[in-house]
Amino acid sequence: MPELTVVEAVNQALTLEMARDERVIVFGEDVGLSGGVFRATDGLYGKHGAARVIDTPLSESVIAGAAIGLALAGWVPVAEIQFLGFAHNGFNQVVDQLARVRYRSAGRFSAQVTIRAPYGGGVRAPELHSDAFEAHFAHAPGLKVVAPSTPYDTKGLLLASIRDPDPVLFLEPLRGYRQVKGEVPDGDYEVEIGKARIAREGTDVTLVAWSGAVQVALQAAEDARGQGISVEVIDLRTLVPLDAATLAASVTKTGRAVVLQEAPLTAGFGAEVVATVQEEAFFSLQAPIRRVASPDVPYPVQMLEEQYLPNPERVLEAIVATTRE
Amino acid sequence: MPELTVVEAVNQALTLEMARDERVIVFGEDVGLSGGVFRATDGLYGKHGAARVIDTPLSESVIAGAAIGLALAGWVPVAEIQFLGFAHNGFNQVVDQLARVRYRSAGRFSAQVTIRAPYGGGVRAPELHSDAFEAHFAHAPGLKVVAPSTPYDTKGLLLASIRDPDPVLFLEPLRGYRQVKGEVPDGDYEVEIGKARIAREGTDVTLVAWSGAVQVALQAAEDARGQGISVEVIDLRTLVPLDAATLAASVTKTGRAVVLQEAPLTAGFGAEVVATVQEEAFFSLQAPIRRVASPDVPYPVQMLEEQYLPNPERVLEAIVATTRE
Amino acid sequence: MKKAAPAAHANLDGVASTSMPPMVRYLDEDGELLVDEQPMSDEMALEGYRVMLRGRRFDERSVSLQRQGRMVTLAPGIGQEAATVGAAMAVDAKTDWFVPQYREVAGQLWHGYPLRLAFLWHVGHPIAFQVPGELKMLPFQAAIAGQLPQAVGLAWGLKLKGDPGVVLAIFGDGGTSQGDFHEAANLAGVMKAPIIFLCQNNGWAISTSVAQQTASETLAQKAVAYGFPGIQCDGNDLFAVYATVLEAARRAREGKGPTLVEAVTYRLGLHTTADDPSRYEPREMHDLWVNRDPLRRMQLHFKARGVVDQAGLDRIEDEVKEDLRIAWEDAQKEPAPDPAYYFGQVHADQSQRLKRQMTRFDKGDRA
Amino acid sequence: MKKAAPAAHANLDGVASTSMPPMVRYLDEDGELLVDEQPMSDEMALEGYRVMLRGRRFDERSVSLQRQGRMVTLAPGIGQEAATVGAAMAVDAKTDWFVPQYREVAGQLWHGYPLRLAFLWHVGHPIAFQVPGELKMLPFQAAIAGQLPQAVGLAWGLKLKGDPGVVLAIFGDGGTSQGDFHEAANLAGVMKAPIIFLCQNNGWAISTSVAQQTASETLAQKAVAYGFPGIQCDGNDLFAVYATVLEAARRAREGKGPTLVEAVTYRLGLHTTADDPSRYEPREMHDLWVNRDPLRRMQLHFKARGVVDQAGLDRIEDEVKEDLRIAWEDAQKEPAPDPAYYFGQVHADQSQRLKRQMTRFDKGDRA
Ligand SMILES: Cc1ncc(C[n+]2csc(CCOP(=O)(O)OP(=O)(O)O)c2C)c(N)n1
Ligand SMILES: Cc1ncc(C[n+]2csc(CCOP(=O)(O)OP(=O)(O)O)c2C)c(N)n1
Ligand SMILES: [Mg+2]
Ligand SMILES: [Mg+2]
Repeated sequence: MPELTVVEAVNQALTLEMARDERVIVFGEDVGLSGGVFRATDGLYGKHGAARVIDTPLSESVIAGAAIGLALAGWVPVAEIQFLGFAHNGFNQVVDQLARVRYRSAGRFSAQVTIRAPYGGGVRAPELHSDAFEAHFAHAPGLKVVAPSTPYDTKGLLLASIRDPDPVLFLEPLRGYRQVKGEVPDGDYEVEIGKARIAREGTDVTLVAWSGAVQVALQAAEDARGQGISVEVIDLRTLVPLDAATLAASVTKTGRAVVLQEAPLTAGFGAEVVATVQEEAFFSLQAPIRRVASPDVPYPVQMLEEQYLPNPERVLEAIVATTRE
Repeated sequence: MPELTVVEAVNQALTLEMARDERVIVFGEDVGLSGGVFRATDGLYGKHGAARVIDTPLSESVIAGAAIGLALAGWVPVAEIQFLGFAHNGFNQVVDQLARVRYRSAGRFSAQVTIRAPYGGGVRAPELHSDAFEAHFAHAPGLKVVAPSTPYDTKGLLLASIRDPDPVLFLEPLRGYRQVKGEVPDGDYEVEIGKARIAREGTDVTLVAWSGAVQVALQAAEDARGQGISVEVIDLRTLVPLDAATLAASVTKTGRAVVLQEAPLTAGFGAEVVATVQEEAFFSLQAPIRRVASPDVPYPVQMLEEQYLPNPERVLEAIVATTRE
Repeated sequence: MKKAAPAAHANLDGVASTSMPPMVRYLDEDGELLVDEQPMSDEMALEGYRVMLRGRRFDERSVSLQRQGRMVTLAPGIGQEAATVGAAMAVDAKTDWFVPQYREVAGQLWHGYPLRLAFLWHVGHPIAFQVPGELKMLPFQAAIAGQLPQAVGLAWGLKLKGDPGVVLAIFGDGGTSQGDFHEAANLAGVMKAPIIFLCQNNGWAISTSVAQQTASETLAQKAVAYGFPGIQCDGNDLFAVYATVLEAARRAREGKGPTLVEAVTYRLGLHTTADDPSRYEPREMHDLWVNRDPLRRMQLHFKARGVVDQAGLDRIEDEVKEDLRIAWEDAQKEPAPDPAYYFGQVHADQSQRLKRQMTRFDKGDRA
Repeated sequence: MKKAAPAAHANLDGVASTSMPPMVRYLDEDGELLVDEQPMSDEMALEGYRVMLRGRRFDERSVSLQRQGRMVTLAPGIGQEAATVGAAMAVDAKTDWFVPQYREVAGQLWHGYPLRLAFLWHVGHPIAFQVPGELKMLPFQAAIAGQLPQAVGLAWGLKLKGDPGVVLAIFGDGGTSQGDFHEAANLAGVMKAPIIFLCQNNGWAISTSVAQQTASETLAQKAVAYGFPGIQCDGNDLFAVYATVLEAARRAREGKGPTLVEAVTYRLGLHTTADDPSRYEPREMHDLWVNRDPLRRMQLHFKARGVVDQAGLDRIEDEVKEDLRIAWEDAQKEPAPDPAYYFGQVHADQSQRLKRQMTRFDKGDRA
């Protein structure tokens, strides 16, 4: 099987689906002729032209909002928000409008819409281009939030997201875009939305992560092995709906858990993971679930990025500490 | 002491502070001549005129953003967002701009800004006028989030918020606006930001709530007493920064906790409370911390409101269940 | 930037903001035709009048029911019936979409929205949002201007599909201050989307006057920013609104893109039943507009033209009363909504997590 | 809506969008004066030229350092120096505020931002955002148009205070599509805020052309929507930008409110060092604008007018090179940022919760 990067996997999924389903329409800032600032949409404009691959004005709110209308007209919109941070500029359209189309109309209308956005830090990009803002969108009933970490899952989950009859926010790990490589089948396949993945099996501690942080988690797990600690790494892949069963099964086995969240600590998505795990597996827990996160500080400029983001050392500290409790 | 409603307490705090500090300027939609749709700013326009009490255009983003500039010019802005749901229309200005003024400029600038917004359901208002969206703003480093439930705390915390050198999102319980009455001193006093309040002492279960849900919690606690369960009710009053110490002390005593959140369950602020409590008091916990929340469903129309919102019965169920574990 | 272009010194005080066409009018305030030809037949005008009246009486009835505590807070469209019905008459319900804010019930009735559901909306029943059957209409929108990006996407999508439909999107004067209005209008201009932006300038955004809302002389001129035409029409003149929107719809169908139509009207009623205009509305302003009542204007027009006499008008009144009685009766027969059903309309498929939360609402009748 | 007003039939195809004043120009592409008088002294023009050159060489140097991996991704302002410096020259750094986006370094240098900090910005040092001393300038803004609501609030606040200052807020053509531009401009119009909206129309928003960005013929005409003047000036003509912004600043100071100035220029360099214009930029378009280079234009003007000869220009080159050398040297002497300090700048007072998180960063040197 060919080795692809995450962004190549995104491109392959889009290429495949646009050819397979003529209703699919791709739009956003700079997705056309230039193929997107990260080349995620490279080649689509050449294949399908300006009717189905559209450069929009610099307007996140109407990018998200127009997607609803395009879906009502029978299209299957795949909109790109150039960086997740700028989805804040259309937060009302995503959370209050897109997520509620089916519910508001009591089922008369629906919005088969995918909004793609790269996100997360560690690539020396400025604030708002780097912030891990997933938690804001995870608290929006009606919206599914998918956040894969590998090229394989990225392609399979993006295909599943585009085909999902309801809106999906598809978060792509900026850090993994070019750094993370993996085997990806050429053909058509889906990865089920709502199912986490055991990224590494282990018996002593469950380590939960998603998107760009999964690589950090795997490194920490490897380092822990050196200290005789067997860590099971769970890659959530989907944040909403959350796969509580897989989390519960793992923690029931290990009795200990660490949640790795790239975003600042307070009210991040890691809190939901902790709350769910202790609801599902409390009596198996032998120690408090620890969170490793960025401090409650906005995203810093490049020279401070490394100190800011959770790294394998900090995760390892937490793993070791939890085994001592 | 005179008995006031919550909205009267808001009005008294604004009236007092505008008289005390000429730098205070109040603006937003319909806050002027009409005194606000809930009369929170009633009388201010008459006292201070159009220079310091300003009706703005219907533009939440620039209401929040302009507050930053007004602060830079030396004013102390108190902006009203008519309903918190519409702060989503200026989410980028609140979370990405207002919250980051000090940090972005490495301390050169700061924004002594208060954004007031009524929020929460149960008053037969439409969606977006009723949604409890606090979690979105609690995950925004640089922004303090205050959410009192009583008239006394409302006045004291609003005064403290206006005087805080950094931005504060001040959430007012729509449900309590006219329903909740309480004694409020006429004079000037502050309630410290970041300190929770024991709303009712108890020994068996800790019940955590904030804003409009505190009344529901108190009712449930009273009902539990009938079943011989002594419930300690904690009114958070401030969400960010969270008063972990008070939570830990209570749970260390009771060994059991229920978190009541009006918002839909997933990734709501209750998850942060759960995560923090189990971090701080895990070894005192005798049962999983339970969350009582609305379902992961958008806010419904009026005929479905009562079934949607957590009520004392549901809270009582959780209290009883946790004591059985 | 041709090399030949003359140099100019900067002097901005003289810069004329814009040259707008005059406001479109057909009837004066006493219903006299200001032009030789009216833009629709007398029969059609009468039908329009009937629906305007239905909207008016519906709002009045709703307000009184709300006062009795039998309805939720609601926003009557009293005084604006010509604006919304005239616009609705100018599009084709078979092909065209009606995208409302929340103060357009009269126009929605013309487009096909049932009076029964309108009543159910005001009692807070979710079925009012489940736009029935094939009706091309979006649900009411609580967020000001929140419907506009969707409306533009819909129009753009219809055009891409080669569908003949156009979109009539309605919003208020206050809506023009929202970023969503701007982003939607700008995209519509770029995509030459077949959409009519109908701004109901009713003088107020709750207590905020249009002068406090924007410094532009007219709302119509805001179209200049987006490269498509904007025009004012007398929003209390059924013929003027109809003719203007008809022209805008023609342009949209011919691929000429969007039009911004500012219907200059006035909110004769309350902002909502929770509002007290006496706190901010100058009495004389109100009185001035009472004389411009769009219903009165049509009545005078009909009588002068001999289309229908007082007896005929009274008959229409009675028929409308009867329509309302039946609709309200039917509305009250509507069973209370089943939370298990409505809360189940979040996704096509319910997640395990949501299913579990639902058990509490499930009466078991659909396990 | 006077009763006398004539009725008009709706015909929109004829509706002229607007009547804009001609673009302000002083110099043709070869530096020849198109008017008798230049708007500033030769000395001042030379000083402006020097800062434009400093900006140009700074960008070139930064790009090459970035290519060597010594700088972060950055957005050069090459080709736009007349627009930003001309505007900066027209305001008073002692009283007026400069609110940048991120492509205005040349203008910021004129306003007083140190070259050393500009270099530190490009190495990702937080001190570049800590606008020094009393300098009236906001930090760089990563969010397009995110600075505009703040700039309007600042201008409004200065006016309320009776402060003589005006605000110069700069943004790009793409910025005009943001809801924040709209809401900010509209509020500025209502408050008659003393602000100059300087839109650098450099032809592109990354790969998106202005024609794809909006259907309006000019960006200046967008001011019509807000009830204040909008005007185009030749953005590669230092005199034209200076004169236009000077006039806008006069209006602002006289309480006449905002002005939208569209400086028509071109991005001769890359969007950012991560960009590859060859994917979307027509070669001939680029070449056309190379001949309109604002530096070349000033050089030809100075020579023709005998203000300075080639030797003089070479001397300025050398002096600018030396400025850059020193600034870059100083920049490299800047100690690495202390996370404990910078992460501590979130609130005036740190909460217990944050203090605990901070211990990890605290070197103990400030316990
Ligand atoms: C985005 C948003 N902000 C605020 C509100 C609260 N609100 C409801 S109606 C209204 C005024 C709307 O005025 P206008 O657009 O002129 O419409 P009208 O009510 O006059 O028909 C406001 C501010 C809202 N619903 N949506
Ligand atoms: C709100 C927002 N959306 C998207 C981006 C990503 N982005 C960075 S620069 C840019 C283009 C800006 O174009 P323009 O406003 O013309 O300024 P220029 O870069 O040409 O100076 C975009 C889309 C952003 N920074 N902010
Ligand atoms: Mg209005
Ligand atoms: Mg540009």
